Amino acid sequence: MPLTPDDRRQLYRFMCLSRAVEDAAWALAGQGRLVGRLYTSHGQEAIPVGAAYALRPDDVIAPMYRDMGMHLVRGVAPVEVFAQYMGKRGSSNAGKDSGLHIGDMARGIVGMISVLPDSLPVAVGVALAFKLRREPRVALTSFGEGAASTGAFHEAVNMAAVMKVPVVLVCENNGWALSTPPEREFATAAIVDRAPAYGIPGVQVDGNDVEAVHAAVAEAAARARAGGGPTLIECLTMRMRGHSIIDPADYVPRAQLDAWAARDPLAGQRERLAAAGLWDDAREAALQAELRAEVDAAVHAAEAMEDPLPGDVHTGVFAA
Amino acid sequence: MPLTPDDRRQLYRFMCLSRAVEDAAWALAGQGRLVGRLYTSHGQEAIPVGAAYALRPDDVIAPMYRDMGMHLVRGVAPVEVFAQYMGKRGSSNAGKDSGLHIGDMARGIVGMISVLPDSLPVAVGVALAFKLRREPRVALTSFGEGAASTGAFHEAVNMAAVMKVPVVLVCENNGWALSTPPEREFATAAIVDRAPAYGIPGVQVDGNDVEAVHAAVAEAAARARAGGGPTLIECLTMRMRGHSIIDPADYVPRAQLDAWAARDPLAGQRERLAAAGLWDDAREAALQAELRAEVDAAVHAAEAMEDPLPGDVHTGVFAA
Amino acid sequence: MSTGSAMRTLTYHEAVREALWQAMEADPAVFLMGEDIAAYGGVYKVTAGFVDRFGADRVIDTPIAENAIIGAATGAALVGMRPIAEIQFADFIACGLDPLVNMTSTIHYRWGQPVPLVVRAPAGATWASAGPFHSQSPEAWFAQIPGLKVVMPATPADAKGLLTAAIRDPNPVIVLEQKYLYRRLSGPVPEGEHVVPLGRAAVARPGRDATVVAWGSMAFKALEAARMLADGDGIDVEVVDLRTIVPWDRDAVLASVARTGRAVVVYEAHRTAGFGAEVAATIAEDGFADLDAPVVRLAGLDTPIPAHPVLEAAYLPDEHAIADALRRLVAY
Amino acid sequence: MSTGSAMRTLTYHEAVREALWQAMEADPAVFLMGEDIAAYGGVYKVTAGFVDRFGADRVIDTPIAENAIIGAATGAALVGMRPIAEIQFADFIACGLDPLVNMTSTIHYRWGQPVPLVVRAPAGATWASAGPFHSQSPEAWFAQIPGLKVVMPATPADAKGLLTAAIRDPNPVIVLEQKYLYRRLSGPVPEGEHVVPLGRAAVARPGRDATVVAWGSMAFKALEAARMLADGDGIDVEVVDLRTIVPWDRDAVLASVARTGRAVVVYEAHRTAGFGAEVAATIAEDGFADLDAPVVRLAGLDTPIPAHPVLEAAYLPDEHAIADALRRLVAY
Ligand SMILES: Cc1ncc(C[n+]2csc(CCOP(=O)(O)OP(=O)(O)O)c2C)c(N)n1
Ligand SMILES: Cc1ncc(C[n+]2csc(CCOP(=O)(O)OP(=O)(O)O)c2C)c(N)n1
Ligand SMILES: [Mg+2]
Ligand SMILES: [Mg+2]
Repeated sequence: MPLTPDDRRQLYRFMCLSRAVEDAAWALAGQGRLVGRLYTSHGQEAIPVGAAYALRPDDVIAPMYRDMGMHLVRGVAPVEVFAQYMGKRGSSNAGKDSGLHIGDMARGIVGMISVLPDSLPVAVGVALAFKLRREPRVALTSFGEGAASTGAFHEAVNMAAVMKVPVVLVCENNGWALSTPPEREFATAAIVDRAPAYGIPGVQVDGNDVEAVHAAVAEAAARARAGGGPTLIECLTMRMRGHSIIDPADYVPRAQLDAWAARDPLAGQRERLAAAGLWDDAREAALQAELRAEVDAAVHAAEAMEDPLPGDVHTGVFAA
Repeated sequence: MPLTPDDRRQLYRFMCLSRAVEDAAWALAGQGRLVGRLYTSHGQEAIPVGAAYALRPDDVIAPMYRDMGMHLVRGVAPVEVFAQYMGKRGSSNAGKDSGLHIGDMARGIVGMISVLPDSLPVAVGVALAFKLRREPRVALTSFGEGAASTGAFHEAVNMAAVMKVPVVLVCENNGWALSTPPEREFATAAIVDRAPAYGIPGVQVDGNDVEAVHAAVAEAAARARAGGGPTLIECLTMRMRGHSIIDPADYVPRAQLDAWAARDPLAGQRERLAAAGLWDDAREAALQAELRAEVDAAVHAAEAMEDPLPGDVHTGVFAA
Repeated sequence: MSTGSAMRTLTYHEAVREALWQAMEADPAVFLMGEDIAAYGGVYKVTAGFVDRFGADRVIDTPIAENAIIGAATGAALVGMRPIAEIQFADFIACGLDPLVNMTSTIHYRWGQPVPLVVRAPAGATWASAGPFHSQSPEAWFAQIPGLKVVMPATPADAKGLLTAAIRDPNPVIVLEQKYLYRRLSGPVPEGEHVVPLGRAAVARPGRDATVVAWGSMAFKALEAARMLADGDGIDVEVVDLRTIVPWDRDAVLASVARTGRAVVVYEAHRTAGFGAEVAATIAEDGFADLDAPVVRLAGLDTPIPAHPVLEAAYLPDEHAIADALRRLVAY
Repeated sequence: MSTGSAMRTLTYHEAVREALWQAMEADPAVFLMGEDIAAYGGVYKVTAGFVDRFGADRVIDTPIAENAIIGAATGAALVGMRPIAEIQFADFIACGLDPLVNMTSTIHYRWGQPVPLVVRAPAGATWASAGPFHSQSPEAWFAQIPGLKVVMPATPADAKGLLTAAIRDPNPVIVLEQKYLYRRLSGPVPEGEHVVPLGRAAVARPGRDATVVAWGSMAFKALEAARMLADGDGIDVEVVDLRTIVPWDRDAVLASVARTGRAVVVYEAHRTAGFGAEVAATIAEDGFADLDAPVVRLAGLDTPIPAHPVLEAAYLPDEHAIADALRRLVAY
């Protein structure tokens, strides 16, 4: 199914919404109004948006901590994001955990943890369940190129390959693992070079091209759904902010940032839409105004929510 | 340095010694005279012997539990092996551990543990030390094809590749991981297919050809010594006994055993030596008589050794 | 808690098999995954024959990958399955500890999703030279991590009943099967459905003079010691078999100590920071007024678990050591 | 134990840096490995500037691979190096637990080879929303494993002196640095060589009415509580800072309890099966005759460590909770 004009505008809209939410979050974090540390997808928005948009509603995602766009595409509202970031009582984690660790199986979202890349084996297990039950559903998980150095990555990808489970493995290679560049994480040119080692298809895409990401994931998901097993997709991108809000990222060369700034995924999609006659300044102005309003309202609504009560600490360790 | 006629006979002799020691151990285990479980290298002798013979005395080995031949080549005497197998007070593990978990840094032997493949990262660290100190030494470690499914394998091989440390990685692909065949451990044709995924050279050799194993390890060790980093060597072989002495291995197809029985590494080397005029029946008879005597004497000497005393349990938890 | 409860004598091993078999028959969401569990039937043959009955989709041989086994089982549990993961030896749980203690155990607390997962592992020393890497009893690690339940059955009936309860529990439950008892211990086991609720200790033997709190293989040894003392010394010992380590039955333990005034806590894991420290500390704090003597601990040594039988015997508490400790305690 | 011991006031963080720096200067076998420790200087900037002085061969950035970090550091230690491995947060030790508890800890017992390895990790909660995966105190896990030493310094002087001792020790030593104290706590630290022997507790404050046994951040909080009680309640509390968890100083603790007759054990790890259970159980067993009241434990809750400040505060014992426990105990 090729993307309709509407789809293509939706992809752009979700990236803009992601950027707007994260810009606001960045400002709030700077003012000390969030709980815990903030990690954002600035510059990488095309990956979570393009990937999640290629899935069906009953597919399951097991995202990484930068994947704002995946949550938005799955229907997580900005107010939910801010409530979560503020640790509000009514948020997904109810203040017990923080960051983008939102979990909600009703919307097919596996809530991540900080340990890298622990959602990956979990996604393989979700996919295994789909396979055992012969359901035409897929699981998609994402992780950084640095996380691919871990044993958990290897065990999970290998198991997925051996069991041929319907999982899509999205590596967001953003040039840095905190302060560590790829050449100190692996001795090959790319993460996708590992696909043959597991006997699975691998594809490398421009991670700043949302339609390319979408196409790659759609193809991988279709293959998985048809019983073709896992695919490793490496999306090349660049982390345009520090690792987290407290990281000034002095170690990143200016030239690298400049080169990638010229390839902003939002601008790229906007220009492509405009060239196709699907976008213009009026639509842009309207969208930005709409997003500003939506985000402002969401921030206010979240801030008005109740904080956790001390006694909440005791609840929920076990399911009853 | 090509192998001299003497070297080639030595390789044969070590394989025969390994077989003789393990045949004796098998019989002793069957009579309940050993401590713990017995795992042997029956059918795989060419790998540990060929690999260890390619090293220098100040290189370090971190072998796996079937590598009788490595120990013998490093100078571990049969009496030491039997004493260890019997858990004697004067053995390497003094009865505190069992099996081929002999450790002795004076002879460059890292004592393994049961958890797979925990000697691998340790060998990488040994090699790292050599690199940091600019010593022309290498570390060699071995592991089964099943153990290559573990996260420890991935982390260690990847780290070795990134740091370009002088380590030789020997995979003994013997067709089975306990009862699990390779196709349920990995979805590629071979373990060596993983070498490109780490950006290191990989080579597959006939693991039943001791001279081929020797050549591959010698080349890898030379490369490592020269700063060329790790090499992954996959040795194709077959486990000709059960996983351990208590495993009847009903799950192994008869035809697979028969095919490999025709390719016994000892017979192969003997025929090759004979064809080159380096071996004859008289030498063979003398060797077998000598080995029988050596092994018999070793068993008796080991059995005469003192058992551990109950109070020994308390000693040695910490170095003073 | 038992229906159709005709009793037969089964070994501990048969009881575990029966719990698994009945759960597989009853609930298509239940499946098994682990190393060498299908054709081979597991290293202790607990699942021998299962793949023939239930097929390779429900009895899944995995690669050697403890982290992925636990992680993947967790994922399957999130979408409605009831996975039972076998770790070949409890010692190797260390290789998959991270997903268990960081991911699996925290999911319900963090976002309210139940994780109905069972991890089975043969645990404990064998009095047969299994050595440092096939003998461990890691229950204290899991007890230190909120969100994981832990059971250590000590009888065939409990092996069946606690495993059944574990499979039905909406939380991750670690079942440390006592490999020492697999084929050594037989006892009556109800034929039909049999559920032993998690979190309840059993008074395995009532007594007046002192309480032994034990679990797993040591509950078995404690009963032997109690019989020795009853026969030879006229000392009447109460044996409380904890059965569940998390959540553990504080009330039952404190009630017993209130009756006897004396307590010995016995466990085969390393003494320092073993779960027995928790039991002893709790008795000392909440049962202080009841105590006529110090709470004594008897445990494995603070050494790796040695292989040679002479050393293994020196490492492990046995019925004689337990009896001696009780004699001293009663004389205090 | 200190030479050239001109005293300066340093933060805990500066004291750790100084110990590392001096060890690197003194012994070419010492090197550092870990994630983001070179150019970045580590997430807590403990090793900032080290790579410029000592070079990339001695300050090694690794891939994200905790298992290989610990395994490789062990290998380097076997051939004469003195590696210091940094785990970015103590929580992530779970990913490298297997080599530590199975390989590294057992080598000397099994074949007599010393393993002079230090594993440093920032540990503990922060009272600043670090959440479930950046707040843990895993000391009880390691205490349950024979062959590993564990230290948890609570003062700048001990941060330097215990780390120096750890680096010189021929055994694997895990140093759980208290990230709560890194920049919050200053104190006098000897300028030159400064070694605090492993295994000796410190009486951080002498007192007559009750003993608090604590370590790490809780030793700091206990001192605050003791000051509050001295000023406001006229209660004279002795604070014993354990400093080393393995081997721990039983004698010092028992001697203090013999003087005061009352003990509170305070730790921030989860209460159940935390190391405080070991301390409390030991006092209850070996100090029974000295006790005028039950041994009380005060600890983190049996829940994951929550992120929101309201919840984190509810999770953690603080000086007020410690003071309350002491008031109750003294009134017992
Ligand atoms: C097992 C583990 N080790 C270390 C960390 C600390 N850590 C958090 S993010 C990060 C870098 C991750 O880099 P990458 O996977 O490339 O993702 P990116 O942040 O670049 O998106 C590190 C080392 C962790 N969370 N988990
Ligand atoms: C981490 C871990 N998991 C499981 C085991 C149990 N186990 C011991 S040997 C073995 C099979 C190993 O197969 P392979 O690596 O191919 O070596 P082989 O025995 O064939 O030489 C297994 C599963 C173990 N020792 N360590
Ligand atoms: Mg990255
Ligand atoms: Mg094999």
